[in-house]
Formats: sequence, structure tokens, C-alpha cells
Amino acid sequence: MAEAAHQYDETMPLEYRTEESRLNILGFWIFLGAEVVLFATLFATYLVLFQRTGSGPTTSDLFEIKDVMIETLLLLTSSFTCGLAVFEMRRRRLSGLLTWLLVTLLLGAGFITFEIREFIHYVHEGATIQTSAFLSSFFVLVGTHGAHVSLGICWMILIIIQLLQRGFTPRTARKVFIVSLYWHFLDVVWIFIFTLVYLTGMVM
Amino acid sequence: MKQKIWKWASLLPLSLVLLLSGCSENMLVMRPKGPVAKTQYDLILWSIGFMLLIIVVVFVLFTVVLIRYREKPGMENYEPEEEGNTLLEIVWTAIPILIVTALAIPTVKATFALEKPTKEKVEPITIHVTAANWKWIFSYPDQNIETVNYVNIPVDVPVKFKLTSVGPMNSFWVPQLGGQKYAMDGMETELFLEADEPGSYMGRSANFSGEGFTHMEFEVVAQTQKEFNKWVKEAQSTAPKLSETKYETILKPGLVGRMTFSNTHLEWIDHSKQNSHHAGEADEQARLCNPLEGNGIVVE
Amino acid sequence: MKWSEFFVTGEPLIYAADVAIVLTVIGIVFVLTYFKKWKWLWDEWLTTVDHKKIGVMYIISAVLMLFRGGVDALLMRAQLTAPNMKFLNSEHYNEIFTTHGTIMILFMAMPFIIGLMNIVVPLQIGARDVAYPYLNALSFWLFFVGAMLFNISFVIGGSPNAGWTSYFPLAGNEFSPGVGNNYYAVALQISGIGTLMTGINFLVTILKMRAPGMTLMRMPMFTWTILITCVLIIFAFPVLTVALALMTFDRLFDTQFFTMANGGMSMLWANLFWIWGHPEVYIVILPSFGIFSEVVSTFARKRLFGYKAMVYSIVGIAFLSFIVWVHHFFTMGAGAAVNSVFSITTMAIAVPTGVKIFNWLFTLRKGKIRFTTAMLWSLAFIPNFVIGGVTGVMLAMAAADYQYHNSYFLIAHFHYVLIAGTVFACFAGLHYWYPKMFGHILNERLGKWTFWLFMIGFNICFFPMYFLGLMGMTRRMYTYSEGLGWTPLNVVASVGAVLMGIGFIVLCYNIYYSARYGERDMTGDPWDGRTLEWATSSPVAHYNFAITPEVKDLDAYWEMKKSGKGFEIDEEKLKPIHMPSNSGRPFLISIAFFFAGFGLVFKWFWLAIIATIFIALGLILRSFDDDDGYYISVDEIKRTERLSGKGA
Amino acid sequence: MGANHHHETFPWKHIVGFILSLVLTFIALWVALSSGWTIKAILGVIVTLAVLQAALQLFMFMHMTESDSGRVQTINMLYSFFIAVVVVAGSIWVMWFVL
Ligand code: HEA
Ligand code: HEA
Ligand code: CUA
Ligand SMILES: [Cu+2]
Repeated sequence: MAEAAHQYDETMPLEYRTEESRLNILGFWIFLGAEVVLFATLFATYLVLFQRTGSGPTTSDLFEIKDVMIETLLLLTSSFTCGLAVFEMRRRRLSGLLTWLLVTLLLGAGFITFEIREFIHYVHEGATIQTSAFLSSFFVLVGTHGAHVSLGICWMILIIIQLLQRGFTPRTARKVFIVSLYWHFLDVVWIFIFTLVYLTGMVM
Repeated sequence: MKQKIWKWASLLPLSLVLLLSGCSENMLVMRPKGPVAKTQYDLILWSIGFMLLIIVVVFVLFTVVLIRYREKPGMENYEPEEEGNTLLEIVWTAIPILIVTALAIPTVKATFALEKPTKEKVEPITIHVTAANWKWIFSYPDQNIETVNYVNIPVDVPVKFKLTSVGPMNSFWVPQLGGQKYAMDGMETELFLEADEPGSYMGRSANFSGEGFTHMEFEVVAQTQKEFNKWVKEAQSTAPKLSETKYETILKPGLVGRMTFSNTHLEWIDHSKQNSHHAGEADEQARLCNPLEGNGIVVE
Repeated sequence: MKWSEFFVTGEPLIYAADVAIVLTVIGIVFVLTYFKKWKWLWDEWLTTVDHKKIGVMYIISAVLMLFRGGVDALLMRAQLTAPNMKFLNSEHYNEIFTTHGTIMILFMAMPFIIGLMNIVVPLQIGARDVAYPYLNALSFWLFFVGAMLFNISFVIGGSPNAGWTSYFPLAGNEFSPGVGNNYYAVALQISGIGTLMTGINFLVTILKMRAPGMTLMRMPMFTWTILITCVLIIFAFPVLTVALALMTFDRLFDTQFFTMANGGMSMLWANLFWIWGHPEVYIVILPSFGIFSEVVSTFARKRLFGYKAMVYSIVGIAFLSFIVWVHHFFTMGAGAAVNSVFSITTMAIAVPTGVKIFNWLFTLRKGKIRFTTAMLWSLAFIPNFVIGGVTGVMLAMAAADYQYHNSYFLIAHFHYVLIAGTVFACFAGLHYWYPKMFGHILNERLGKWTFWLFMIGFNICFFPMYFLGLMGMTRRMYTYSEGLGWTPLNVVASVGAVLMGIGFIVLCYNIYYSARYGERDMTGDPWDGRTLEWATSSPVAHYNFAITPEVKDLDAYWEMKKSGKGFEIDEEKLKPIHMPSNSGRPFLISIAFFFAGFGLVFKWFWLAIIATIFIALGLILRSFDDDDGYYISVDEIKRTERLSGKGA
Repeated sequence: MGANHHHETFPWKHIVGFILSLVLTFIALWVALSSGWTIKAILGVIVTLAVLQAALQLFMFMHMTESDSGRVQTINMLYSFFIAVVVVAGSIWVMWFVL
């Protein structure tokens, strides 16, 4: 970290200005690499187990395309608005940044609400995490993603507070950028959940 | 220093010789009594040859280098510098590749061969093997016989073992007849073995399955076809019938002795089918499989 | 739950352990209080973010765990020495090999290596510290509380007993109803998170914080191996995280992943375990290769032969290590095609490994070999590891593996690679870098005693096991009957184990002896080293380098010395150095993790939830933390440098 | 480099990315539910679409290639996808016989 921590490089966007920030952003990318493998393992588990339904319901008994599409569109849009937030940040417009972060957050919350509703619906139909290997792996895969999104929401709230307190600093800018990486990444994961869990489940 | 290294280097080949001569009697893997074990034995010998060669090369190089290039008085001004040598490096990449190829080809051949019956002309005899805590149950569907902890087979006839388990994974291993395969709950694996010579062979579980695992041994008795037929007749006529309740007591965790029955449990249950006995009776199963509630394990 | 279930009861061995633990704790508390060391402990160790101190703590923990795992090993050998022994019953034996394997690999080998890399890597690349010092402290404490959580299972609740591989369904609730396996799932999870963070931390450190001029192809070999190891950690540990999480769900919340009913699939556990497990064994062997490379080239007084090939071969090994996992369950019936493919990928690893072996041999050739203790360990590695390696290739031959699998042949293989590879490397590294850590040299005479006792004992212990395997002795048997012909070899093996134990005691004595009487290292470069860590004083100043060194070649420090100047510090060029501040938070967060884990083990969810709230609190505080660290003034640097004799 | 980013006044890149992701999603939906192709073909196409869309996010929204660590970040992501494929496809292949 060293002295370089305070060397400013004016040609770069704010979030890259300090050595510390550059290290953190790179570290976060690498963490995302680990997350890819984490989700891949959950996908592997799901794909190995999803036809092992025991005496419980199967994919086509459960999934409903309407709910899934609503969730998908909410999350896709939130990824877009999150991108806009970073765009605004790079134009140094705090109000724009805050607005888009807030919108992202609300869309994320909407996604979570629909997901919880979906889960509750399944449970009412007798499809719980204990029912079958398929459902265990389904709930854990989709639930892990949901937990990540919820965590992302809490994290964004923290960052909004810090932005309000401190305005643009290399540190807050870096945090915004990192949370945006996280958020887009969750969208990437969702695309695969959408494809490999829901669409595949309805086809098979 | 010099002597020490020599002493130490000579330790390994020496013990090898000692062990090979002294204990070969008991080295079951190296005394194959059937075509499957023989295939594996040949493969093992083939590989040991290469491994010894590699070991010798490395050990010789190692010893020579250590002796010649120790720091000696008068070397103060010797400043060795050397970066590498592409030719040499290619050599010691290429030779291992050749050795690995020489090992891989027979390995792949043998691996494919072992999936098939050992003989084409002779119809194999099928025996279902069920591993349970902690005993082996053998069912002869065609002969309608079930045995526990021992299995009789005719010599020179391929045996198709269909393996499954009620509970933890076990591995079905008869070293002198051939390598092992896992017996797993809710699924079925197949293992072909064959004996060349009549005799009694040790079999045991090779995969840890809990408290009584150590005692999960069984005997494979290879008999001539005539004797085998005689045994089948005898068992069919004299052995008691296996009832469902009796079967459940056998399944309870613990050790049991040898048994023979004149019917098989396959009539009412096939553990290799996922959930055949579990659906809706998980509690029952928990009771059966829970060592704390069973009658405990009998250990000498 | 009754107290009598909470504490493990009814065993003299365990009561003795209880007493020993209580006495040790009282002893430690007393000593700390008596010598007024609490504040020192807190300021200097518990809150430190200095990579060197964190490394030392890793190594101390690892040596303790080597003792624990070693005692387990000796107990097993005692039980197996004669047929029908009544020393341990089946239940105890099962717990002991489980904890032995788990502790040795996860809480001994890994932290030992991570400790060495903590101490050495930043020094080798000329950095002030790691990329994320705070995270580094958190990694250590997470590992540490994970290890402690695992260890207390011995006296509280009962140890796991399904093997270090914990295959289902055996490890499920049905067959392992106690809390033992919860400990396995939760403790490994906690320390695994720590390890993952270490991987990220060091990857970024090595990629981004090298001294100017140190291109990738000028990096010391140890640093190279750590770089690649980090890649393995980052991509392998998430798999373990998931596998353990699924295990935890199955055990605590009755999900159906690996159960026997309702579609569960026990084979999936084995599959996931080994997707992590195989890279894991390379995670502990690659850094070992790095250590040997450093030591061999230092004491042969030659540059590493074929540096580039050495780099490519580790990359090759790391790549292959992710596509061989099925060799651990060839016998599960996946079919000849699957087995053949994985057979071939596995055997392929012999090629890059062979390249390394021959390159080491040719580094020695034409050298000027000095037989220090560190060098002895490194030399002994070569022949011993080759035995382990080629028997590994025998195991890789699927059709033949059907005969070796789970037999003592396998036990012999992996002790040959783990001990002759990893443990020898840890000992070599410990002796080699000891002066950097503590400022004095480990006594060479005692070191050589340790070496010969341990190395000879090791061969006596494990070589016979190859033959026991061929005789049909399977692993995890707590006893065997007479007449199988296994007795003589088992006796021999136990004798070897005792020799290793004596060797270990000599090592411990050496640590004590050298601390009192050991030769101080005044130069900072006792071995005439080649890489940058030897350019610092011993022990190293907390800021590492007063000025960042410039690197012109591989073996940077060697080049500096050859050019006649060494590493000179021009006082004119000194600038204030920025340092991260200490923090107690990593330690406290980890304590909260301990309680969260403990709560999960016993299904006391209230405890787990409260502890999780504390964890979250710690993280939020961290997020609002604005601490920018502090600066060390030029004057202070001058003073320190002059004291250590390095300054002008 | 992302530096050019801050001179832009309108988020073209983001809007194009967003529209593309919507289009890809709806194509996948149609292929899966209404195309009537064979299961194999459907799976092949929708997985390809998912991969495309993931790449889109990485490049358009996450600026993966920017900064002086762009190369490392890209290699890291590619390698993690490689491992992901090994884990998923490998597990399925290895356990195919029981599925
Ligand atoms: C440090 C740890 C370590 C290392 C480095 C290795 C290295 C290797 N291992 Fe080992 N292995 C383990 C730790 C390790 N292993 C453990 C812990 C287990 C058991 C886990 C359990 O079940 O509990 C295990 C189990 C294990 C199995 C499973 C067996 C079974 O369960 O039935 C197999 C099978 O293929 C295997 C193979 C190999 C191979 C091919 C190598 C290769 O990397 C070796 C390469 C080295 C050489 C070959 C020597 C040098 C080369 C030359 C001199 C060149 C010329 C050589 C040739 C051409 C052959 N190992
Ligand atoms: C790095 C890893 C590592 C290391 C270093 C070791 C070291 C040793 N191991 Fe280990 N072993 C494993 C990893 C390791 N092992 C694994 C993974 C398994 C598989 C577990 C499983 O099946 O799940 C295993 C299994 C295993 C078995 C097979 C058990 C079975 O399947 O039934 C045996 C049997 O002899 C054994 C023996 C030894 C011995 C004698 C040592 C010696 O090297 C130990 C050296 C001894 C010491 C360092 C002792 C120091 C202590 C003292 C001197 C104190 C004396 C004081 C008192 C007794 C109070 N080990
Ligand atoms: Cu199958 Cu219990
Ligand atoms: Cu392996």
C-alpha cells in the first residue's frame, strides 16, 4: 500500500485514484471469480439432482413463467440502473448517483419480494426444502442468490449513508464501484438461474 | 556424511528384498486366483517395472550428484553458474511422456475389459450383494438362495455381482479374485469376478462404514461346478425360509454369523431402486439404521 | 441436552485431556497475569496486522496442531501394533483417524505453509506488507477459531468419526446422530473462509506489489508457487464451502442432498469433496516445491536450473489438478470411459512433476553443496517424494486401483507425498527462515538429529504399509486378527512412528534451546541467500524495507551482492513510511464466528443468531472506519536501521 | 480504459446493453416455450444466449477490461468460467450413470 496510497492520478476515474482503491477493485474481481465457482458448484448440484424429485413435485409442477419473468425483468432493469449510477458518478453528479442507486435498491427489493412470494407459494403447495433432493437444491441455489441480493441491498444502504455523509471521495467512489460490480454479477448469476433452472425446468 | 547417505540409500532396496521374500505368502494381491485379479496383477507388475526403473535412475543421479558436488576445501573461488539446458529438459519431458503412454494404454484396455464378463462362452451366474451394517448379504435369484457373510461360487464361471447397500457405502473386495467396487444405497453397481481354482478366499469391505466396519469380512468359497450344484440342492432343501421380520432383524446394525436361506429378500425389496424402501418411511429407516437404537454391536 | 452429553465422559484419556486443558489455560492466564503480559499480548499479537507476526502465529498454531495430530497418529499406531489390541475401541479409533486426517491436512499443513508464505512472500517481492493487512489478520483468526472449534470437539460433545472424507450416508444424521460431524462441517467452513481470503490477498499482493523491476519471470520460485497456489485456493475452496454448507443443511435442517431418501445422492458428496480435495493436496505441495527450490539453489550456490521450465511445470500441475478428481473414486462404477479419461489426466501430472525433480537434481549438479539442516530436509525430499509420486501413478491406473483403493497401499502413498513433500518442506522452511522470524538460528546439531530420526522413522513407518496394502489390509480398521501375516509389518511401522515422535520432541527442544543459546544472526543473511528477504535485517523491521529495492534480475539480492554493493540504504532517499494501524476487530469478529459456529454445532440457534449480529456489526463498523493508518518518520527509520547495522 | 467514460454525456453503452439483454431474454423465453424444437436444440440455444448475455454484462456494465488490471480481471473471469464448466459438466458426466 505504502506511500502510493496517497498518490493521485488525475487521469483516472475517481474510484481508481488511489493505490488502495485499485488493489481493492482487483481483489473484488478475484473474489467474483471465486463466486463464479461457488455458484457453479450449486448449479452442478442442482443439475445433478433436479430430476430426483422423490415423492415430491417436479419442476413442471411448480414453475410459473409469469412470476419468473417479473423477477427477471426487475433484476435486469436494476442492473441497468446500477450501471447508470456509476455513469452518473463518473460525471461527478452526486444527486444522479444517489437517485439511480435508490432506484436500483427499490428494484432489488421488488425482486426479493417476488422471490419470497414465490417461495411461500411453493411451501404452501407442500414443496419445502426438506421435501426432495430437487427442492433442497432448488431452494439452496435460488436462495443463495436471493441472500446475495439482500446483502447487496443492505450494503447499498450503507454506501448511500456514507455518500450522504461524505460526498465524493476516492473511498466512497470505490465503494460505489465495487457494489456495482457485485450487483451486475448477481444479474449474471440470475441469467443462468433463469436459463438452467426455470426455462430448463419448464422444457423438461 | 558420505557413509550416512549410503547407508540410508541402501535401506530402501534392502527392505524391499526382505519384504518381497518374507511376506509374499500373504500378499494376496500378488497371488491372483482368477482372470480378473490376473489382469490386474499383470498391470501391476508392468507398472512396478517402470516405477523401479524411475526410482533407480533418480536415486543413482541423486547419489552421484551429492557425492561429487559437496562443498570441499579448496572450492572457495568456484562460482558455479548455469541457467538450464533445453535439450536435457526436453529429454526429461519426453521420456516420462513415453512411460506414461506405456502405462496408459494397458490401463485403458484393462479398464474396459474389466467391465465385461471374463468369458464369452459361459453364461455368468448372477449374485446380488447387499451390504448392510455390518454384514454382507448374498442373494442368488436363479437358485433362490440367500446367504449371509459367505458366498459360494463355481470355479471357471464368470460371476456377475450386482452390488447395493442398505445404509453407508461399502466396498466389495476379494483381493485374490480381483479389485473392488462400491456398494451404494439406492443404486446398483456391477462387478465381474471369476475364480480359477477351488479354494477359500478372504473378502472384506474396503470402504469405511462405521463402528462395525472392521468386522465386515466374508468368505468366498470357490467350488467345482459339481460341488456347487450339490451345495445349491442342499441349501434349497434344508435351509430355512427367510421371512420379512427375520430379514429386518438381520438388517439391524450389528454383527451376525453366517446364515443360509432357501429364498431371497429380492422377493419383496430391491435396495438398489432409489427409495424403494424409504418413501414415506424415513422414520422407520432412521430407527433401523440408528446404531444407538439397534441392539448395539457385538464385538469379541 | 444434558450436561453429561455436553461433556464427553467415561474415558480416562478424555478426563486426562480435560485436566490438561484446564491446567494449561490456568497456567497461561497465570503467567500472563504474573508477568503483566496481557497488554503486550493484546497490543503486539491479538491486534497485529503485520504479516510477519501473523505468519509466526500461523506457524505456532501449526506446530501445536502437528503435536495434536501426531498424538492421534501415535495412538492409532499403538492400537495397530498387535492383532486384537484392546487399547482403543472402534468408536475411539474412528474418531482419532478422522481428527488426525482433518487436523493434519487442514490445520497443520495448510497453516504451516500459509505461515511461511505470510512471512516470506512480502519480503521476497520487496513489499511493505500484503495488499490487505486487515483482511490478513481476519484470515488468521478465522483459521484459528475454526481449528479451536474443531479441537474442542474432543472434550465437548464428541469428535467427528466418519473419516476426513466424511462420506455420506455415513456422515448423515441417520448414522452419525451426535454433534461430532456438525463440528466437522462448521469448523472447516469457518477456517475455509479464512483460507479463501488469504488466497485472494496474496494473489493481489503478488500481482500488484512487487518491487520495481521484478517482472513475473524474475520472481523467486517460492513466490511463483504461492501465486499459483492462490489460484488453486480461489477456485477450489468455494467448492468446499458449498459442499460443507450442503452438509450442514442436511444435518441441521433435514434437507435431502446426500440422504438416502427422497432423491438424495450420497455420491454427490464424494464428487464435490474431491473436486476440492484433489486441488487441496496440490495446495499443500506446490508451496513445498517452492521452498525446496529456494533452499536447494541457496545451498547448492547456484541459480535454479531451468527456471522457466519450473514455472511452466507448476502452471501445468495446477491446471491438471482440477481435472483429475475422479481418481479418488474409480471404484464407484462411473464406467470405463470416465475412469480412463481421469486415469490419463492423473498420470499426466507425472510429467511436469518429473521435470521439476530433474531440474532440482541438475541444480545440485556442478554446485557447491552445503549440508545444512534445511538442505538435508530438501535433499531427502527428492528420493522419498519420488517413491510417493510413482506409487501415486500406480494408483492412477484405474484398473489396478481397484486393487489398491482404500488399502494401506494408499495410506503409504499419501504419507509419502504429504510427509516427504509437505512436512519436510515445512521443516526445511522453518530452519531456513527461522533467523528472519526470530533473529537467531536453530541449532544445527539438534536440527540434524531431528532430521535423521524423523526421516528414518518415516521410512520405517510407511514403507511397510505398501506391502500391508498388497496383503489386503484396508484403511480405517481399528484392529485385525492373527494369522493374516500383518503383524510384523505393523510392529515395524509403529517403531517408525515412535522414531518420528522422538524427532519431533528434539525439534521442540531445539526451539527452546536455540531461543536461549542459539547463535544470533547479526547480518540478516546467514545462509548467503539469493532473494530479497535476505537483504533485510533479522528479525525484520516492522516496515520491512526502509527503501523499496530495485530488481534487475532473478535472484535479486545475489546480483546486488555480486555487483559488490549489497543492498544499500541511502539515508538521503528515506521517506516517511505509511503503515496500517492495528485493529482488534479481526480478532473480535472471529470470536463471534466461534460462537456462531458453536451455536450451529449444538443447534442453539439463538446463540448463532446473536453471534451473527455481532459479526455483522463488526463488518459495518469496518465499513465506516476511516482509519488511514499512520506514518513512520524518517528519523525513526534511521534509528531502526542503524540499530540493526544496516543503515549507512 | 474507462477514462473516456467520463467525457460521455449520454449513457449509450448502458442503454444498448440493456436493450440487448432484454432481447436476449425474450428470445430465450420464446425458444424455450414456443419454438417446439427438440430439447437438445433448445438447451443448446438458451445456454448460448445466457453466455452471451453474461458477456454483455461483463463488458458493457462491469467494465471488466478497464484499469491497469484489466488483463488480470479478464483472465480471472475466463478461468473461473472454465472451472465452472469443468465442475458442472464434469459432475454431470461422472454421475450420468445414476441420474
Ligand atoms: C501432497 C499431497 C499429494 C500429492 C503431491 C499427490 C500426488 C499424486 N497422487 Fe495422491 N493422494 C493424496 C495426496 C497427494 N497425492 C492423498 C491425501 C490421497 C488420499 C486421500 C484419501 O483417500 O484419504 C491421495 C490419493 C491418490 C489417489 C486415489 C487412490 C485411491 O483412493 O484409490 C490417486 C489415484 O490416482 C493418487 C494419485 C496421485 C498422483 C498420480 C500424484 C502425482 O502428482 C505424483 C507425481 C510425481 C511423480 C510421478 C514422481 C516424480 C516424477 C518423475 C521422477 C518423473 C517420471 C515418472 C513417471 C513417468 C511416472 N493419489
Ligand atoms: C499432512 C498430513 C499427515 C501427516 C503429517 C501424517 C502423519 C502421520 N500419520 Fe497420518 N493420515 C493423514 C495425514 C497425515 N498423517 C490422513 C489425511 C489420513 C487419513 C485419515 C482418514 O482416513 O480419514 C491419515 C491416516 C493415517 C493412518 C491410517 C489410519 C487408518 O486408516 O486406520 C495411519 C496409520 O498408521 C497414520 C499414521 C501417521 C503417522 C504415524 C504419522 C507421523 O508422521 C506422525 C509423527 C508424529 C508426531 C509428530 C508425534 C509428535 C508427538 C509426540 C512426540 C508426543 C508424544 C506424547 C504423548 C503420546 C503424550 N495416518
Ligand atoms: Cu437406504 Cu437406509
Ligand atoms: Cu487426488
